[in-house]
Amino acid sequence: MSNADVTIAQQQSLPLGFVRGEPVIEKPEDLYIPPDALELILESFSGPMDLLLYLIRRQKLDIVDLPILPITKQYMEYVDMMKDLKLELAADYLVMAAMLAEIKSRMLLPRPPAEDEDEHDPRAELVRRLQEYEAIRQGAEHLDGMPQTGRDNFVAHAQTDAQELIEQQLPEVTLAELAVAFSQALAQAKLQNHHHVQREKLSTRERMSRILDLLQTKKRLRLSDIFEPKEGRAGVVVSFLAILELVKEALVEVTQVDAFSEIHVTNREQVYADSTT
Amino acid sequence: MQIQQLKQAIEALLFVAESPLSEQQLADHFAPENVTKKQLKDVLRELQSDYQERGVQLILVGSGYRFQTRAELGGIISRLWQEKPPRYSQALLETLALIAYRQPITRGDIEEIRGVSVSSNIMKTLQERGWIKVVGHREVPGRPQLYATTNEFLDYFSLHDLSELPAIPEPPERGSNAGQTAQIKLEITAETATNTE
Amino acid sequence: MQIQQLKQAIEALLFVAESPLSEQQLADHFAPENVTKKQLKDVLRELQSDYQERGVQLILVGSGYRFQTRAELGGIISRLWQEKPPRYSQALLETLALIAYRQPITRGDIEEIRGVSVSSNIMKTLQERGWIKVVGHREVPGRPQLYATTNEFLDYFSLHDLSELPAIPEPPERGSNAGQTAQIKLEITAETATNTE
Repeated sequence: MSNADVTIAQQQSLPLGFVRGEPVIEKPEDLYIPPDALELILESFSGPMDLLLYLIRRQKLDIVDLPILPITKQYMEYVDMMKDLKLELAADYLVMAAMLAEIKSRMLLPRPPAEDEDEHDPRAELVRRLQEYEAIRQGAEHLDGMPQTGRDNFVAHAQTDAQELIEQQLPEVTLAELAVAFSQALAQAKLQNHHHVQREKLSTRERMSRILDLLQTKKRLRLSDIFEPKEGRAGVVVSFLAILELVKEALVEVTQVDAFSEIHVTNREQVYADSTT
Repeated sequence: MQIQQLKQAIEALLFVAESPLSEQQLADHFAPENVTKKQLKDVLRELQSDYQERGVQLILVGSGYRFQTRAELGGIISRLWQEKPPRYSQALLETLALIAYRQPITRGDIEEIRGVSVSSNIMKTLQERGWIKVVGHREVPGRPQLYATTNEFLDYFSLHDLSELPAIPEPPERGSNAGQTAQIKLEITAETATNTE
Repeated sequence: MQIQQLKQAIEALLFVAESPLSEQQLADHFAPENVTKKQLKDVLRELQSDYQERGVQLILVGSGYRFQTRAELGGIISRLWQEKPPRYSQALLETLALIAYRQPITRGDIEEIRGVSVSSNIMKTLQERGWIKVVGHREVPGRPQLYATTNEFLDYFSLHDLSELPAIPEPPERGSNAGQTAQIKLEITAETATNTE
């Protein structure tokens, strides 16, 4: 499209439409417009309101004084062109055409003199819509003119090797969860009648673990190594009970070479291993 | 934590985060260091002033703070890429403007004002860009969906909130229904307020 | 092109480019503005010095210049991507609980109480975590390993010893009585034994 076909709007605030982002306005009607260009111009209206607004603006008229008769005539000419070009949007334009025709006919009818003109001006609703549409067109222009990300400004990023420092997080468990899990496990056991749980002091079980653990590194322990004086009488009792329990469960052996000699605690595994060699 | 180190850390974070970081997100991030909101605000203000005259600037957009290039440099920078940024059609811009300025709004409202049916493509594009979302239904027959803009919309246009949109004339009131229109406007403000959280 | 504008543009470019930009790439980019290599070098040196003490720095890597975060900030920054810790399965928790409250215990014992087999993965996970270890074997056919909790287990749960393990919540259908509950704290296993008999 050359400048001979279209010119840039000079004083009119609203162009006919946008073609390839450029505001475009129609030449006087007697100027020949190639059909291709005409189609482009007509397509560039974003709708009947856009066209209507253009026609009003072209006549440098205020929306409020909507000159319904000439505007309807001009509007119909454009819609006819669109129909000739078989533009898909024609349907929406026809709705507007019907509305204009209706307003026009109501304005031509004689009005009873008593009626309040402001209240019943058949153009009022259309004027309101045109005003709102004009405001929104302004909003659209604002949006188009505002700095846009990816067009005018770009998000700034720096590189980092911090990702390598992300630690593998281990699941967290609370004591309360542990206790609940234990009671749930026991609830399971309750459902299975054949299970039998012995009554015993927890601290004894812990001491059993500790003694077995010690026996992993030292093959034999002196009984005196197991008793920690700083734990006091209670501690000694727990350790003693633990040893008895371990013996009972056949996990350790207690040996004494001579009367009154050092008593040793040996891992049954060790005994087993020794006896097989 | 030293203020100088905090400043470096915030600066670095804003440059590596995938999306803008809000004050709250930063506060959460620095919770282990007991950084106060006041300290954060001070550092952010300092950073904004440090970058005032630089090629990148610290901007508060809808979803938080981010560094972005100066708008004036757009032309020079976009040479980096072969592809031209998309240009949006007049129809799309009008639809977006209606949702932005008159939210929450139904598709029917948009069609009434624009005098033309809204193409599904436009609504799809706007939703895919993450600029608009459904925030509810109008309690009228058919319960049409109400659309509003998102934080991503604000981010895209480098806006912190909708009040920063350039002003346009208020919608003209319907002659006889003036009271009702005012009522609707009130509801709208309440609705959008809850949507911005 | 003003040197100040060139500096802003180069800064912005380096912050938006997907990969480092070499001097040659920058020279090509600014060919339309007739920027000399000397000017480029000067600007790059200036930028490097501007960012010396900042949270991000301008670094020359193999393929060119890029902004990257200060090495010292790695720890703080990595939190951005730190995921929430996963959760252990119920099976694992019950296994751990049985080992804690009933140690030393064999896998067979655990299976008998829970009524299902204990997966090797669970035992492996608990051992890798350092919470359980093998403390011996029971001298029965097959010589099954006896498991116990470790000091790391006590440390993790901030326990001085196992007697500090919490009392077992009573199964609801048992109907509790308060006096007994006090007793439970002292003799945990005694209580649980009553519960399961």
